[in-house]
Amino acid sequence: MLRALIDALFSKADTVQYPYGPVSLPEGFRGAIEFIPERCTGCGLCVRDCPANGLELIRESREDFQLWYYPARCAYCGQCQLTCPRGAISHTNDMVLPTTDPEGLAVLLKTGHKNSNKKQ
Amino acid sequence: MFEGLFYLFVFPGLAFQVFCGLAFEWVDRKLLARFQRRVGPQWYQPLADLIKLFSKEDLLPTGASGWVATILPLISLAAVLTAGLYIPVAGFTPFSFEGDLIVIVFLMGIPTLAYYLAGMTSVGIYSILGGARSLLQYFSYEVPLLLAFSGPAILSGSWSVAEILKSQAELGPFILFQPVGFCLAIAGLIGKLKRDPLDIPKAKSEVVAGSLTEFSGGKLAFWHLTMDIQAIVGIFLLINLFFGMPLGISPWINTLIFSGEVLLVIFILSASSSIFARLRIDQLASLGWRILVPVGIIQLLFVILMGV
Amino acid sequence: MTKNIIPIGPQHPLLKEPISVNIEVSGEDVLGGSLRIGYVHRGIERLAQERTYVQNVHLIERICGICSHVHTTTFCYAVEDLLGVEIPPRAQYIRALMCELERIHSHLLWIGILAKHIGLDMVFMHSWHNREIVLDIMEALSGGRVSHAANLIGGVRFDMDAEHESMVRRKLQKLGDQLFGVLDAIRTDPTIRARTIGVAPITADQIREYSVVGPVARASGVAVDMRRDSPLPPYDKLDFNVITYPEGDAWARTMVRVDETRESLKLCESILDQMPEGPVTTRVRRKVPAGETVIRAEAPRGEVFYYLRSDGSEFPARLKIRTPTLAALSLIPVQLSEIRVADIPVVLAGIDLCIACADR
Amino acid sequence: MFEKMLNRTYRWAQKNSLWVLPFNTGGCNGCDIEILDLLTPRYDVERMGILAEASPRHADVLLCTGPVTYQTRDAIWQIYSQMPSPKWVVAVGSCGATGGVFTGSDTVLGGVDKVLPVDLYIPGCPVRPEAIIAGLIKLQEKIVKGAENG
Repeated sequence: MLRALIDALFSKADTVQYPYGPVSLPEGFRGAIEFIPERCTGCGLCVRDCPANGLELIRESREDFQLWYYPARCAYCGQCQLTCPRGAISHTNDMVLPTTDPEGLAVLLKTGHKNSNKKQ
Repeated sequence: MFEGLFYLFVFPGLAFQVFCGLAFEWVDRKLLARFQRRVGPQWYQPLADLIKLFSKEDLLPTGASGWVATILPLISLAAVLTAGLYIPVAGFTPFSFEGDLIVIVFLMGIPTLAYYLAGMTSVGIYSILGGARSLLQYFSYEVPLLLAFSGPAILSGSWSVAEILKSQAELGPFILFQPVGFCLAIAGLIGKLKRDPLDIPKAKSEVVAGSLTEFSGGKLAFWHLTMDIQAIVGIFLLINLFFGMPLGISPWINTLIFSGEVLLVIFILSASSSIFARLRIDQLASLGWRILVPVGIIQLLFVILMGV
Repeated sequence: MTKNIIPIGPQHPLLKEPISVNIEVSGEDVLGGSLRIGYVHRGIERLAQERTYVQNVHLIERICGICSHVHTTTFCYAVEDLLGVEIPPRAQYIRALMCELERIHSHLLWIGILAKHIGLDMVFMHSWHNREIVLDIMEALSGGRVSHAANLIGGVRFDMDAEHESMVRRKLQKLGDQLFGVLDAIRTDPTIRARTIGVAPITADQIREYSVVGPVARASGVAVDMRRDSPLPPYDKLDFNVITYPEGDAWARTMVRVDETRESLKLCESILDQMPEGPVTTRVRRKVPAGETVIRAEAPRGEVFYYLRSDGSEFPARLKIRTPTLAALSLIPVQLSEIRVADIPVVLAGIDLCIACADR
Repeated sequence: MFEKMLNRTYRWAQKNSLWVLPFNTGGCNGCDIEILDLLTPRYDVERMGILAEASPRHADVLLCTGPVTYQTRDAIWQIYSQMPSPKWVVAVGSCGATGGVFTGSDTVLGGVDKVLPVDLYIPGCPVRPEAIIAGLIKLQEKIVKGAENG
């Protein structure tokens, strides 16, 4: 035990720089999602496979839909990325930042009829 | 008159001791962190903790006695501050008289008693258990500690800390004559300060925070301050009794030696709290009475024979 | 002397998860105790019936944050059994590799917790510091530190390339170097020995009576290990020792975990050596044919048991999970007698509480 | 003037000395071990003055992990009421924020905000230690801002 103590005393601390330095997240980490609206067809497969209701599809008709994403419900499991046949949705290695309002994090990923990607 | 107030409130009294207590806490925590390969707290951490505790709401559980809970930390703080007044700092002592070592030992026992009472006045089971444990522990470490303290006193033929310090300047540090006594004193001090591995009365995984479980706000802050100052007073006493220093050269050199010795003792305390697991209370009692006390008596006999 | 009740939990520094143990004490002597669980009951078995098999993989992963991988592995093997598919051998080996990494991480976590409970913070820190290396490996492979989402029905999510493999080997080597010093120190440290030897012994008969599994059983000399007794695919081709200690006390429970950590490190190396080439997934249907199956696997804490019944739809008809901690929990009231108050942490830590597993 | 300075000192001290009390309200352990991980060498939050405290009466921040089950609902409220003010509640993880994966279960009430006033939500499943640190920094900023408002 004494040897471990002396070893530790004369070795550098293994503490990460963050928060006093830049944050370094590993490459494969599943963080916030990235969405490519052009690829999305609104098929809803991601919504069906999401285990945590993190995605919501509000569909009026085939062309007229809204795809919502709720980071505060998301389980960050990567199932949507795996399911999407057209690769529209994927995880980046950015950390989702803490918030004072979980519903305020909700992101409108795509509205079908306008074919635009408005983010709120 | 003015001088007396200065001694009381600035040096070596209140302000100096509070400063040293906080500095001790920081050095201790930083060392522990280094042993654990961590960075450790910032330099202002103990101060921030203290101020924050004062800013918090002061809650008392229903059934606990309010004024007793308030007065106990104050009494123990006053006791350790008074004890600190009689201990020479780097050879400087304004108040010294024959027999002050006994007064110091007596005053240093008051926080333990107050801790016990604090546990008993709270209604929580953890507090009661912690209080009872602190008293049990007191009986185990106090006798070896007293035996260890009487060694230097007998060797120098005086019960005054200043006299003991003076005779060490002539004879050489007493740790050379009584290394066993020094180890006993360290063990006793760890017990007195309720530090790991003898933090039985406030063991986190058993009794949450011991007697202090139900305390919050300012009262807790006073308790923390008491613990810190008690630690620094204990360390000062240990240094004066066992290390000593060449007196009368220059106050600056004395200060330097003194600080070095303080850091050494803090290092020993931190290291021993890192490498030992907490003992059970029955193990502590058998360690105290079966090993430490006989060893203390033998070393005392040795000292007496040496004196003859 | 008067009797007192120490209520431990639902919030107590001793417990990372809420359970409630009422311990009857007289002074420092423990007379007995009673246990209440169910705080973390999230109804996962019921919830699983309302979700598809694909969603269930991720739900099952969240039964427990420490042994998340072995739960999904067992579930996936159960579903694949019903589907009648066999996943490619490479996927089996990757699953086993993750299982072993998880065992190392869980045992290191446990050693740290025990050390923290007996007031040895330095060992806690060093053990958890080494555990970070395992987490790094698992994150680099799968993308998650704790919930890896490595499994999917019909294979695994990720493949390892040569770069990954050399990275894993390098880090395991580093882990081994750092770890052996700490583990040896734990074995020889006098204060740990003083606190654990002879504390709360469990006899082999009690183990059988209470159906306790895993390291707790092995520490009492009962050699049960699902990796050997009912092996899932890659384990029948792998060679490893089942560690047993005869004493049955807290010391033996510590040593079983210490030795198993080393054994798992070796096992990881041999898995990497034997790793076959090939694909890592097969295509499977979403609807599972009707039938029922039982799969058992060795989690870090012992045997996990999955019973799965399907009625031919996308949703399971019944999923029953038996976790190792639930059996070990029933031993707590038995152990809580003729010990000291200071031994309570050692007893509670000794069986490696995972309430999230037990309550589900 | 003096009061303002005292207030500012208090806020500074509160910011730099957050004692947290982690409590698992029914989660899966994942976030709990990540919180415990914060104390260990890799993330060492003692740099920021954050300590894990054992007693609710010493704590400033209640870190709730996991969805609130019906069983823990009373316990979490009891712990919160024992904490001396000023006190803050942080919901760690997606489960703590909204119920996450367990939404719809018969035994799960939902996010922590169903029971306690939550100051901060940290999404993630499980939350990375970096994200918890980011959350605690955000909480510190919130505390300092509180001084300016009054």
